[in-house]
Amino acid sequence: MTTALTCTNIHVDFDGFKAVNGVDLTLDRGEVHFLIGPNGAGKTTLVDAVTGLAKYSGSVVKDGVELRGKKVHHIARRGIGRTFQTATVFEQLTVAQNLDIAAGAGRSPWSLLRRRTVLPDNVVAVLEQIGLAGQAQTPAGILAHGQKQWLEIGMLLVGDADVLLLDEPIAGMGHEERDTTGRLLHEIAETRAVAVVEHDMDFMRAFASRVTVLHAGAVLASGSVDEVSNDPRVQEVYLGASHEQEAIDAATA
Amino acid sequence: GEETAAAESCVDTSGDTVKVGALNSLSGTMSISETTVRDAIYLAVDEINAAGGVQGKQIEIVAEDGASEPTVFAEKAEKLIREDCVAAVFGGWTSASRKAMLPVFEDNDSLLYYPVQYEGLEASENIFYTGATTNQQIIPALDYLAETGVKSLYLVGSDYVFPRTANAIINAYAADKGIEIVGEDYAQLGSVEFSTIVNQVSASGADAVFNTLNGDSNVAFFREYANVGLTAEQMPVMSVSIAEEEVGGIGIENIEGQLAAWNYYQTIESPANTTFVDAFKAEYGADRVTSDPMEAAYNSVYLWAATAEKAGSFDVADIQASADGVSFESPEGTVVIDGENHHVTKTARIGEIRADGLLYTVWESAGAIEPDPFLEGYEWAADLQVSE
Amino acid sequence: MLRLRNLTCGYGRTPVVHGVDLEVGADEVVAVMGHNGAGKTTLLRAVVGLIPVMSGSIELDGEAVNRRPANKRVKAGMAYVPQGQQCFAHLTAGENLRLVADGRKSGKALIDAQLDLFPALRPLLGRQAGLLSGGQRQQLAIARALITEPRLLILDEPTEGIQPNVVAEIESTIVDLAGRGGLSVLLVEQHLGFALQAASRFAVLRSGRVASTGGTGAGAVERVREAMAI
Amino acid sequence: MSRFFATRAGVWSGFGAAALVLFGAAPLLLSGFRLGLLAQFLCYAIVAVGIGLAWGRGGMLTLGQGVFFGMGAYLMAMHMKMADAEFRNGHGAVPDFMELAGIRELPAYWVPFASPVFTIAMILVLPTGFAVLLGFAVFKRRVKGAYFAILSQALAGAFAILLIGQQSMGGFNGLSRFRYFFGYNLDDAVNQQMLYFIAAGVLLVVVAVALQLRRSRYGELLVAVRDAEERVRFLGYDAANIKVVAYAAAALFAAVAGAIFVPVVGIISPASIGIVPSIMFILGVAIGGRASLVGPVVGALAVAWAQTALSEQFPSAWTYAQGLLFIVVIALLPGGIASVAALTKRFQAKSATVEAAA
Amino acid sequence: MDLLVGQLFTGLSTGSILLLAALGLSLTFGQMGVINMAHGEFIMAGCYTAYVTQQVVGDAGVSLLIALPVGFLVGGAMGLVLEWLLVRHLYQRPLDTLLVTFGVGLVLQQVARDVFGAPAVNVTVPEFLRGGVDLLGTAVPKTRLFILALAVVAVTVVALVLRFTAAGRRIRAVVGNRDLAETAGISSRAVDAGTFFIGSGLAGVAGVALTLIGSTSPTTGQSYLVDAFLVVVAGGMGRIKGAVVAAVALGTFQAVFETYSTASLAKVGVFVVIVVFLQLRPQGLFTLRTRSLA
Ligand SMILES: Nc1ncnc2c1ncn2[C@@H]1O[C@H](COP(=O)(O)OP(=O)(O)OP(=O)(O)O)[C@@H](O)[C@H]1O
Ligand SMILES: Nc1ncnc2c1ncn2[C@@H]1O[C@H](COP(=O)(O)OP(=O)(O)OP(=O)(O)O)[C@@H](O)[C@H]1O
Ligand SMILES: NC(N)=O
Ligand SMILES: [Mg+2]
Ligand SMILES: [Mg+2]
Repeated sequence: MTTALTCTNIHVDFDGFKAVNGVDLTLDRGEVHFLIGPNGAGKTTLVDAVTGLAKYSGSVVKDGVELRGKKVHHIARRGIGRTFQTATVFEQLTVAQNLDIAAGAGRSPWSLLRRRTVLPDNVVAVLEQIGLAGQAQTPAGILAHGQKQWLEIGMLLVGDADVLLLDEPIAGMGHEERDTTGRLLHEIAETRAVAVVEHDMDFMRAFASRVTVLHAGAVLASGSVDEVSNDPRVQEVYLGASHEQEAIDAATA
Repeated sequence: GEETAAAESCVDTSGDTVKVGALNSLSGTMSISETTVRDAIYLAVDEINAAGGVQGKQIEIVAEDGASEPTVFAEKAEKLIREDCVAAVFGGWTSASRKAMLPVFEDNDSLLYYPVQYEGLEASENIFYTGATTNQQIIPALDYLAETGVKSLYLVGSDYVFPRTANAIINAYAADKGIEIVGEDYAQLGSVEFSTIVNQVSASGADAVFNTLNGDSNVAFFREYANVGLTAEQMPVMSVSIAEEEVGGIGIENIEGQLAAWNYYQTIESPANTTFVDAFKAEYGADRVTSDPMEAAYNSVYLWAATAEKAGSFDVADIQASADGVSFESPEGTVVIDGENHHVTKTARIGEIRADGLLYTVWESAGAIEPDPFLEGYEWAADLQVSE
Repeated sequence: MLRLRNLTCGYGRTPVVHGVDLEVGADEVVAVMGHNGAGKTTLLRAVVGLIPVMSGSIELDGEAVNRRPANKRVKAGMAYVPQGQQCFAHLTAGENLRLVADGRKSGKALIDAQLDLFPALRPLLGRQAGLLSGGQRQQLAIARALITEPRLLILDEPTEGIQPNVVAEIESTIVDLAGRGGLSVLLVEQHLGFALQAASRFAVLRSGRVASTGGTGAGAVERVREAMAI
Repeated sequence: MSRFFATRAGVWSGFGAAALVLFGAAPLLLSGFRLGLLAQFLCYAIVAVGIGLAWGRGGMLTLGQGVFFGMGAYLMAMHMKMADAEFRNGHGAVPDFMELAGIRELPAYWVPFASPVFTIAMILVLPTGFAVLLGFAVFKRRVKGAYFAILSQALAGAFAILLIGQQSMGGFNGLSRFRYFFGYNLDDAVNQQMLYFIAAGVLLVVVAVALQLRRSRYGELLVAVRDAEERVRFLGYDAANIKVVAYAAAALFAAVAGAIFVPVVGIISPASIGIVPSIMFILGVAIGGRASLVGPVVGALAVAWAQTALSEQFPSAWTYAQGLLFIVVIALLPGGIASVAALTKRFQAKSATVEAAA
Repeated sequence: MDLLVGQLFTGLSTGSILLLAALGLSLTFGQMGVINMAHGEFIMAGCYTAYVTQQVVGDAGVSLLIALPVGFLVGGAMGLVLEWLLVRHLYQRPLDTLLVTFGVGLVLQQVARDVFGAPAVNVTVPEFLRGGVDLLGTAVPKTRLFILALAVVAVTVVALVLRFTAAGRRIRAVVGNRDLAETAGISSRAVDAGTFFIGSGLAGVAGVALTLIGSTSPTTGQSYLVDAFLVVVAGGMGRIKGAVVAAVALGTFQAVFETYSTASLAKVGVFVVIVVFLQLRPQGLFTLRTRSLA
C-alpha cells in the first residue's frame, strides 16, 4: 500500500460558516476508504475542496505535488477523479463516446481533430468492467440511474484517475447493483485509492477497508468498520439507536 | 465602364411606356423620411402622365425597397438597372445609400436622381443632385447667423458624414469670420440621451447652436433643451435636418421660435407651390405636409422629363449631354441644372418654426444660388477642397 | 384512495410504464420496488401529474384526475417528495417551508411540527437551500411535503442520502402518521428493510410492468427478491 | 437517406452534387446579376456554417458574428481602397473617402494594407485572434448561455458604433467604390464570375472543415461541453479551450465571408454588421437547422433569397414575413428544415399510437 | 464644477431611465430566464399608450396620470398574450426565446408603423413637469426628477414584493424549479403568466415615462433594450439590488465618460467596462450560488 493522497489541516469557510474545520486525511492505494458522517458534516465539501471546487486552507498533496490553488481541470489531470451526488454524464453522447472523451484529456490537439476510428483498448476494457459493453452505442441519457453511475465511474477509470472520490455512488441502486458496485470498487482499488462517501451502512460494512467519520467539519473517528461502529460518539451522532435494527435487516437480507 | 461590355444598356423604349425606378426605404429606420419622398415622386409621375407623359410615353414606376441599408440600395439599384431596365432611378436619402449606389450607376452607366440636401464634395456623371449642396444651405445659414450678431457657436450633430462635413465647413467658415466654436458634439444616430450634451451646451454660453442632428434624436434634444430652460431668445438653434414632417413629433412647445435652413417650405407663397401643395394634399390627405426633400424629389422627376424632352431620347449619354441649362418652375422657384456638376441652382431660405408647426421664411438669398459642391468659390474653404 | 388502471406513461412518445394497475387504500402504505430504470419514478411523476398519461387512468377517491395539473392534485391532498433531494435552491430553507405553509390557517404550527421532527433543520432556516448538504435538502423536502397535511403522501426514495439515525426517524414517522389514520403512502424504496418495515403491501416493477404484488408479511423478502432477480 | 450521407461515399457524392450545382448549373442558368446575388448569399451561407458550429454544436448563441464578418470585410476593403488610390494617384496616395473627410495624410495603420499578402494574412489572423482573446476572457470566466448571447450582441453594437466614429475607416458610410480586386477589374463580367466561383469554392471548403470538426473527437467533446460543461472540467479538459476553438472557427468563417462579400457587393458599412444584421445571420441558421451541417447553408440561402424575392413584390410585408419566420420556425420547428423529415416520421408514429389507443 | 454636479445628476438620471427599462427585464429575464427581445416594443407600446391617452384626454397632466396605470395594463396584456402564445412553450429553451421574441419585436414595430405611421408623434409634457429646478447651481429638468422618483418607487415595490410576500416566494419558487413548485401546490402556469404580466407591465410604465424625454416612434424602445439587458447581466440575474447598482453605475460612467470623450465612445466604453467587470464577477454583481452542477 502506498499513500496516494494526503490532506492536512483542511479548512473550508463559507462566509464565516466552517463547513470543514481542520480535517486530516490520507488515502492509500489498495483500499476502499469510506467517508461517513451526519448530513452536513462536510463530506461533500471536503471532496469539493480536494477537486478544486471549493476554496480552502491547508494542504492537499498527491504523489508529492501540492494541489492547492490548481484549477479544476489541472487537478483532474493529476489523476484525481470524482463523481457527483447526482450522476452527470453527457446525455446526448453514446456510452462509448462518453468513455472515449473521458479517456482523452491528455490527447494532442491533432488527434482531437481527427475522427475516432476504433475504440481505444482501455475504453473497451472498461466497458466490460462496468458491465455496459452491451450498451456501448446507447445514448447515455437513456441509461438507468444506476448505469449512469457506473458509466461515471468508468469515465474516471479510462481517464487514468488513480484517486477516485465517489459521492454516494450507490444512491438509488438495488441490492444486486449495490453488490456489483461494491465488487467493482474493490477491483478498481487494487491499484488505486478509492474514497466513498455513503450513508448506506450495509454497504459500508460489506465493502469498507477503512472508515473515517466526519462530524461538524472535523474527523470524529477513524479506523476499521468495527472500530467506528462501536464508537459511542459515532453511534450518538450518526448511527443512532436503530443501527441495531439495521444490522438485523442486513442479517435477514 | 469604358473597357468592358458589362454596361450594355437594356433600356427598351420602343413601346408606349418608359420605365423608371423608385428606390426608397420602405422598411427600417429611414422609412420615416423616405416614404414621404416616395409620395412626391409618384405625384410628379402621375402629373406628367396625366399631361401626356414624356415624349408621348407614359412613365411606369418600378418600385423597390432600400430597407435603410446601403447594401440593399446597391443590390436593388443593380436589379432596377439590369433586370428591370429602367431609364433612370429616383431615390436614396442618406449619403451612405448614395455612396453605395454610386459605383453601381457608374459601372452600369445609368442615372440616379438624388433628392436630399447633402455634404457636397461629390459630382458624378451618373447622378443628378436635386437637393442642396453645402453652399446652398449651410453657408447661407452661417451668413444669416453672422449677420444677426452671433459670435460663438456650439455644434451638435449625429455621428455620420453629413454632420461631420457640415461641421468641418462651419469650422473653416468660423475661423475666417472670427466666430468662436465653443463645442462640437456628436451623438449616435438614433440616440435619445441628450442630457450631457445639453448640459454642456448650456454651460458653454454660446450665442447659438448649429444643429445637424437627424431623426428621432431631435425630439430628445429639443425636449432636454427646453427643460433645462434654454429658449430661442437666449440661444437660438439653427437646424438643417428638421423639416415640416419632424416638427410634429418634437412637439411645437419645445421648438417654437427655433430656426431652420432649407430651400423650400410649405408656406412659400408662389403659384407653383400652391399648385404643388394642393395637389399633394388632394392626393395624400389634408393633414399631410410638404417638405424640402419631397419638393426636391418632385422636381427631380420633372427635371428628368424635361431633359429627356430636350434630348429627344432616354439614352443616358443624350441626357447627360442635354442636361445643362434645363430648368423647371418649381415650388421653391426656378431651378436650373448645372451641366458641369449635375447639381441645380437653389434659393436658400432661413425659416422660423411657428406655433402652427410650419416653417416661415424669415430670410432668403437674393435669387437662386449656383451650386458649388467643391466650394471652389470660397477661399476660406481651400483646406476642405478635394481633387475629384 | 388512489387507483391506477392500466396506466401507461413515459417521456415524449416513448412509453416507459406499461399498463400498470395499482391501488393504495385508505391509511395504507404501499411500497413500489424495482431495479434502476424500472420506471418507478416515471410512475410517480405520472401520478402527481408532472408527465401526461398516455392511456389508462389515475383515480383519486374514485375521481379521475388524469387531466388535472399537478398543483390541483396537490391541493386535492397529494404530496410528493421527488427523488434527488430537490428543493428551491434560491430560496432559504425557511422560505421553502413557508412557501407551502402560505395560505394555510395554522401554517406556523405546521412548520414548527416539522422542525420538531427534523431538528437539524432549525439552525439552517436562514441558509439558502441550494447550499445545504444533500441530506439536509432531503429532510427539507420531506418536511415541505408534510406541511401540506396530505392524505396521500408520495415518496420517491426518501431515505436516499440520509444519515442512518434520521432514516430511522423518518421510518417511524411514516409508520406513525399512517397508523394515526388519515394518511396513505405510496413509497418507492430500494432499501428493502425499510420498505417492508414501513409498508403493508408491495409491488415490484420490472421494465415498466408490475411483476409481482403482495403483502409484506412473512416471505415477502424472498418474493420481492425473486420478482426482481429475473 | 441520412444514413447514406454519413458514409464516406455519401460524403463525397454530397460534395460532388453540390459542386455540380454551384460550378455547373448556377453559372449556366443565372444572369450575371443573379449570379452576383448568389455570390452574396453564399457569403451569408459561409457565416452560417460557423454559427451552426458554435451555436448548434457548441451551444454558444453568438449574436455578434457581424463583428467578425465586418472585420474581414473592412480589412479587405482597406486593401482595395489602397489599391484604388495607388492606381489613381500613385503609391502612398490617400483614398478618396479620406480626402472627403479632410484626412490628408494616410494613417500609419493603413500603410501595410497596400500589400495583398499582408491583407490576406490579417483577414485570417486578426478576427480569429480577436475571437480567441475574447473567447478566453469570456469562457475562462464561465460566462455562458444568455449572458454570452447578450454580451456578444452588445459587442456587435459597440463595434458598429466604434466604426461609425472612425472617419479614417469611412465612418457611417463605410467603404465603397472599389475598382480592383487584386489587380482584376471588378467592372469585368468575367471577373465578377470569378468572384462567384471563389465564394462557391470557399463555401465548400468551409463545409468540409466543419464536417471534419463535427466528426472528430473534438466534435464529440464540443457536444459534451454544450451539455455538461462542468463535468468536462472534472475529466481534465479545459472547457474554455474547447469552446474557444469553435468560436474562433466561426469567427474565421465569418471573416472570410466578409472578405469575399466586399468585392462581390461593392460596399461594407456599419449598417451591415451591427446588432440587427448579426441577428439576421442567425435566422438562416435557425431555419435550416442549427445542429445540422448543411441546414445552416440551406437556411441562409433560403432566407437571403426570400428576402430579395419577397421585398421585390411586397416591400413592407417583408418585415412581417421575417418576424413570423423567426417566431414560427424557432417556436414550432426548433430543429429547422433539417428536422422536418424526422418530425414527419414521429407524427406518423404518433397518429399510429393514437389510433392504437383509440 | 456646475458641469460636474450636472453630470453626476445626469448619471443618476440616465441610470434611473435604464433601471426603469431594465426592471421588467429583471423579472422576465432575471427571474424567469426569458430573453424577451420584444421588451423594447412593450416600452414602445407604453409610449403610444401615453400618446393615445393624450389624444383622448387632452390635458397633459391628467393624461400622464391615467397613462401610467393604463400603460402598465397595456404592456402587461401584451406580455400575457406573448407568454400564453409562445413563451410558455419555450421555458426549457431560453436562448430560443431570444430569437422568437426578436421576431415578435419586428412584427410589433411594423404594426406600430402601420397604425401610427413611421414619423415620431408628440406627447406633450404636462405644464408642471416643464422646465427645471435649480440643484446646486444647475438646472435639473423636472421630467428627469419625475422619472427618477418613478424608478425609485417601482424598484422598491418590486423588491419588497419579491422579498417579503407569498406571491414573491411563489415567483422565486417557480423560477427555481417549475416541477417542484407544481408539486408544492403552486400553479406554475398562473405564476409564470403573472410574473410575465408584471414584467411586461413595467415595460409599459417605462414607456409612458420615457415619452417625457424621448421620442415616440416605432423604433423607440429598441434604443433602450441592449443597455437594459446589460444592466441585468452586470447586476446579476434576478437581483434587483444588482440591477439598481449596475444601472446607476453604468449611467454615471456613461455621463462622465461622455463629458471627456464622445457619446459614441462612451457606449463602447460601457461595453469594455462590462467585459472587464465580468472578469472579476462573472455572474454579475450580486449572485446567488448553488452547489448544483447544471
Ligand atoms: N457554499 C456554501 N455556502 C454556505 N454553506 C455551505 C455551502 N456549501 C455547503 N455548506 C454547508 O456546509 C455544510 C457541509 O455540507 P456538505 O455538503 O459537505 O455535507 P455532507 O457531509 O456532504 O452532507 P450529506 O451527507 O448530507 O451530503 C452543510 O451544513 C452545508 O449547508
Ligand atoms: N426525462 C426522461 N426522458 C426520457 N427517458 C427517461 C427520462 N427519465 C427517465 N427516462 C427513462 O425511463 C426509464 C425509467 O426511469 P425511471 O427514472 O422511472 O426509473 P426508476 O425505476 O425510478 O429508477 P431509479 O431506481 O434509478 O430511480 C429509464 O430507462 C430512463 O432512462
Ligand atoms: N445627405 C444626408 N442628409 O445624409
Ligand atoms: Mg454530501
Ligand atoms: Mg427513480
